[in-house]
Amino acid sequence: MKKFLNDPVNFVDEMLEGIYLAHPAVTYVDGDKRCLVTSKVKPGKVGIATGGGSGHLPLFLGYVGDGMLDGAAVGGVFQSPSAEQMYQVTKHIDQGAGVLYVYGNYSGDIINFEMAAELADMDGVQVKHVVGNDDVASSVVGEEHKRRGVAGIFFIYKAAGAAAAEGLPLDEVTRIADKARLRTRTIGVALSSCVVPEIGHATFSIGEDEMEIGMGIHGEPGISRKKMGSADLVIDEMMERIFTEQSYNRGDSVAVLINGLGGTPMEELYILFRRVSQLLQDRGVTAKHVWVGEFATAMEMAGASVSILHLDSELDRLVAAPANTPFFQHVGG
Amino acid sequence: MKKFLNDPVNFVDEMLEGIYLAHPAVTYVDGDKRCLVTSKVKPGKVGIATGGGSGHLPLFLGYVGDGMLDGAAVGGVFQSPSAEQMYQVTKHIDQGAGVLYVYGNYSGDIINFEMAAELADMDGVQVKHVVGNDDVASSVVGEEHKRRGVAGIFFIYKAAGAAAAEGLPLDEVTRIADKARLRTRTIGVALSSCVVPEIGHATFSIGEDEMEIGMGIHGEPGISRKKMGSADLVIDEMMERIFTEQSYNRGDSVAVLINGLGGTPMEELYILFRRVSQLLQDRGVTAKHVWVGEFATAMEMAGASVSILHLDSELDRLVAAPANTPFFQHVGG
Amino acid sequence: MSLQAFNAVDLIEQFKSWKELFSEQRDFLIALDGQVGDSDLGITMSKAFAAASEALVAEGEGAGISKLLRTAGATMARTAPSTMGTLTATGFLRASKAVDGKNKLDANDIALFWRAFSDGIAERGKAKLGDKTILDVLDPVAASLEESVNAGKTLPAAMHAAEEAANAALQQTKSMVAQHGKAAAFQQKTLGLQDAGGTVGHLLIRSMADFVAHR
Amino acid sequence: MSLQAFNAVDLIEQFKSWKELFSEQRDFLIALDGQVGDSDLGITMSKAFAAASEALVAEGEGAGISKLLRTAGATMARTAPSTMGTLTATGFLRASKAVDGKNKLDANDIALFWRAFSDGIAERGKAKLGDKTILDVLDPVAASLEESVNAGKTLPAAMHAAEEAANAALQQTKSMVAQHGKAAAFQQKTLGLQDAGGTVGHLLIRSMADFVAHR
Ligand SMILES: Nc1ncnc2c1ncn2[C@@H]1O[C@H](COP(=O)(O)OP(=O)(O)O)[C@@H](O)[C@H]1O
Ligand SMILES: Nc1ncnc2c1ncn2[C@@H]1O[C@H](COP(=O)(O)OP(=O)(O)O)[C@@H](O)[C@H]1O
Ligand SMILES: [Mg+2]
Ligand SMILES: [Mg+2]
Ligand SMILES: [Mg+2]
Ligand SMILES: [Mg+2]
Repeated sequence: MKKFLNDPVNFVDEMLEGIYLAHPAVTYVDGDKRCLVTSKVKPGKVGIATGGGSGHLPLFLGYVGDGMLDGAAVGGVFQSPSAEQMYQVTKHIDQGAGVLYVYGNYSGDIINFEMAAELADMDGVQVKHVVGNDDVASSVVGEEHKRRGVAGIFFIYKAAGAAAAEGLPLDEVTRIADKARLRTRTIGVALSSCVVPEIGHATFSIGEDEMEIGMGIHGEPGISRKKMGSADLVIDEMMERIFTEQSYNRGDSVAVLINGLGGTPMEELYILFRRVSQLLQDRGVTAKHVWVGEFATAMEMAGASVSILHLDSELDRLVAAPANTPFFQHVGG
Repeated sequence: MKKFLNDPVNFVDEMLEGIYLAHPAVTYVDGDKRCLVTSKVKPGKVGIATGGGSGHLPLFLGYVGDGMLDGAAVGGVFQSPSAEQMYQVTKHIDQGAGVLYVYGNYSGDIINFEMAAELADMDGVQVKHVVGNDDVASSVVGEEHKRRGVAGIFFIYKAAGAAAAEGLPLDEVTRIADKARLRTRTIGVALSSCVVPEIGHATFSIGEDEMEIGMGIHGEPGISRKKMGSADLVIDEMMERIFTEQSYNRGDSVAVLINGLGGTPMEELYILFRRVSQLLQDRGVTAKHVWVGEFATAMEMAGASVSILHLDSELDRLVAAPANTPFFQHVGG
Repeated sequence: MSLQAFNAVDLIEQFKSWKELFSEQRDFLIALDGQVGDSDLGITMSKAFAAASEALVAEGEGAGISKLLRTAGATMARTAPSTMGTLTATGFLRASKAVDGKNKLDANDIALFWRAFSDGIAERGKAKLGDKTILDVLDPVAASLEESVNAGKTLPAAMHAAEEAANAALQQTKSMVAQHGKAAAFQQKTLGLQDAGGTVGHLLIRSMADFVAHR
Repeated sequence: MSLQAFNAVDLIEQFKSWKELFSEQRDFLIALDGQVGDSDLGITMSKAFAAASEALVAEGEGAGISKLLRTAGATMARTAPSTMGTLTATGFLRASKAVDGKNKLDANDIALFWRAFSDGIAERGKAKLGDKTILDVLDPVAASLEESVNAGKTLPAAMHAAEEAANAALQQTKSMVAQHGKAAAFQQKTLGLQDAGGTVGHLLIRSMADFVAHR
């Protein structure tokens, strides 16, 4: 294991210390660094909370800020935060307008967010859940409820965050988040493993010339492991999966997120986007908003994912709205 | 070699195609994709151009945009662009107020930028040069002119870019760029090699438990290769080098850039920043502006660098000014 | 020597045994969960029981059995909020309620304990029997204990039978396909492998059977 | 058979030889530059000469020697703008000026050619003799050619002597410490290694000596 760290046991907490030192726009509550909240709660606004395991920066906490989220409960590497931590975040960000939980479809997170919602309910805080399940590789059509949540949650944050910033009520913010969820599809490909600091060796092994299409961001298995192909062929195979899921018509617009899993250089991400853009153009679909970079990683894993959000005019407006968080800035438009 | 690419020969051009498709805010001139310029030249403003080898995204082209640069000549991987390309960029961005070249201290780049300046001079375009040489590991004190330029060039771009955006004339923009250069120090550490696509294998080899302090962003040798130490010890050793170079007094302010070389997860960068912050606090120095992420990479190289800009009130104002480029957004303040 | 009923001191000692057990089994559980999951199980279980055991020692026997179990559950929920961590925590919280007011746990109480534990996990995790989870071990354990109580067995005898039931049930999980957690992604590949959470269930019971047999 | 003077056709053929040479030596130069540099030299030189040779073939002998050399330099500057690429380009541009108006290059003209080439590199790169660069090979080459001309040698004889001078000079670079380019970072480690750019210089001359000897 070759990592910049001190005692692996302190990996998450020292990372959080670094984040609080670097970004005064976020702070924590209940004396617990893992209960991260915005430093300036907006009175009257619907609160949006997220949470999940560490090791995925900018996920999850990186999107707490103007125009996106209000709080995030931070777990150990690839582990859920506790119900108590989620509850503390919820209590702090609730401004009487209720709180929306947006998180990924993983049993640890679900169990804990449901426990947290029960606790919040006893305090009279209204809580709604939207559970990201964008990974098309993780279950077949018709079994979407079994799919994992991956990088596409970014679009849910962006749309819901902008809706909340516009002052919409909880039901509306939830409706929009759910619409963004239903219209988002992601597929990933991994080239190498990551190393969980407390484990100290690679989570899985993969041949020097192999790739795995559909692999999850904790190393969960994908659809096919095979010899590394050219960038264009890899994207063709990945996009095929996405195109069979939703009907994109000529003239439709989408938002595209090309996400590096951590170890893949940006140069390569743009080579991937080039092909995605060609395929969309072939279908007469416009990539109206494009982000290329690291949005949901698996530490040093090499690989990438493509997320497509099928826009309508409402989502178009919300996705384009300005945002300013420690890990994501967007000058509106 | 495990990379997302098609024919390695097309690596740079396909990357550029992806960039133009993703970011309409930049375009190119002279029918040459490698002559990248902003899509909206600002009349009357001093132009700022940069350039250098590919493989370092966001360097160099990623900082072309509002509040920073106006153009960038793009070379092959780790290779200088041509004088002709630099000249074409220069001609396009010159608005009669002259052009400042900001680039790194590498012989290929110097030779070509000097040739470009001669060509521009024949057209009556006034050109100034500021050559980044922030890497303290690459030569001793007193021989600073031999030092390589690395991630610290970001601060020169930021300060000079803001100065030009304020409407200052070429001499002033050059003075500020040069001041930022003189007050910036960087030191890096590498944990693994990168692979140049056309070469296809690692540039250098390094043991599974080794690190090299001071290694350059093309794999140039550093000061010491040794067993990987804890994150805190690595930073202590690196910062020691920086602290002996400039006298930082209690009450001084600095800007800090923690830069990942490409393969290192963000989590680890924050663990590094945590220690940098502690050491600055110990000396009574305030980290007034902090950026943590990837700013100057060496493709998939694992490693990081720390850049410190010693602020004065002028640089403080300019570094904090807003910027909006394809790879870097900063909401002012 | 053997134990006919747990008092608060015994319970604290039992948690010490569990702590040691999961510290020994840490790497084994990492590897097991790594086959069709994310390798975290060894880490979360060793953390969960270390923290719970230390919390119980700190709280002391005076708190009484129910309170100690509640502390164990609450501590685990805080320190190891993974799927198994939270489910195990829920199990102890429900067991705490089930034995409220008692200062000794005999065979009958231990049957109530594991029934509440198992049902709590079922309710929180929404898994069905046959879904290849810890439930497929703990539900047969609770049934075996109830049967032993009806047959008038002593605690050591009941736990011995429960361990055998747990082991048999664990073997059964090999023929199931995972429906929950990170293993669910592996589908058919989980066939032939024993469930990682079920293994934790079996280890818990085996340790308790050993404990009552040798105390 | 041997060549007493280059005409435009010969020059185009010489560039074909250089193109082949650097395509053969590509991996060797990558490895050499990789020892104390960034491994790009083999790539840039093979690209530079491939492009230049093709440009000359496209332009054709009718353009004349000076124009062909100018095209070679301009093409290289465009296709391989690394340190060595640009310096080599500068060399050919200066050589083009030095032989302007000539339609044959005899020993005397070839001496002017390499003197201009060498001085152009010195001016553009600002390296001094002894700095461990291509200059440490090309300056002795130019001197050797000038001496041969004074001694009345034929072109093949002069190039033979120049090749020997280049080889000796290249060996000399082993005792120098690099002051320029990426190799400069390696300082003392460059001792004992022949300079990569100097190697390119020697290869250029050796190929030309072979060419005139066998044409
Ligand atoms: N919904 C559920 N109900 C009961 N047990 C479950 C459920 N989901 C997973 N499990 C159990 O948890 C075990 C894995 O635990 P753990 O490694 O903590 O989960 P994760 O898959 O989230 O990493 C599985 O082997 C299974 O026995
Ligand atoms: N300023 C200079 N003047 C003359 N030759 C130089 C100079 N700098 C470098 N060289 C030559 O260039 C060679 C390396 O070429 P190349 O690999 O293109 O450069 P880089 O170091 O930029 O990768 C060196 O071996 C040396 O002979
Ligand atoms: Mg990375
Ligand atoms: Mg990266
Ligand atoms: Mg697991
Ligand atoms: Mg080189």
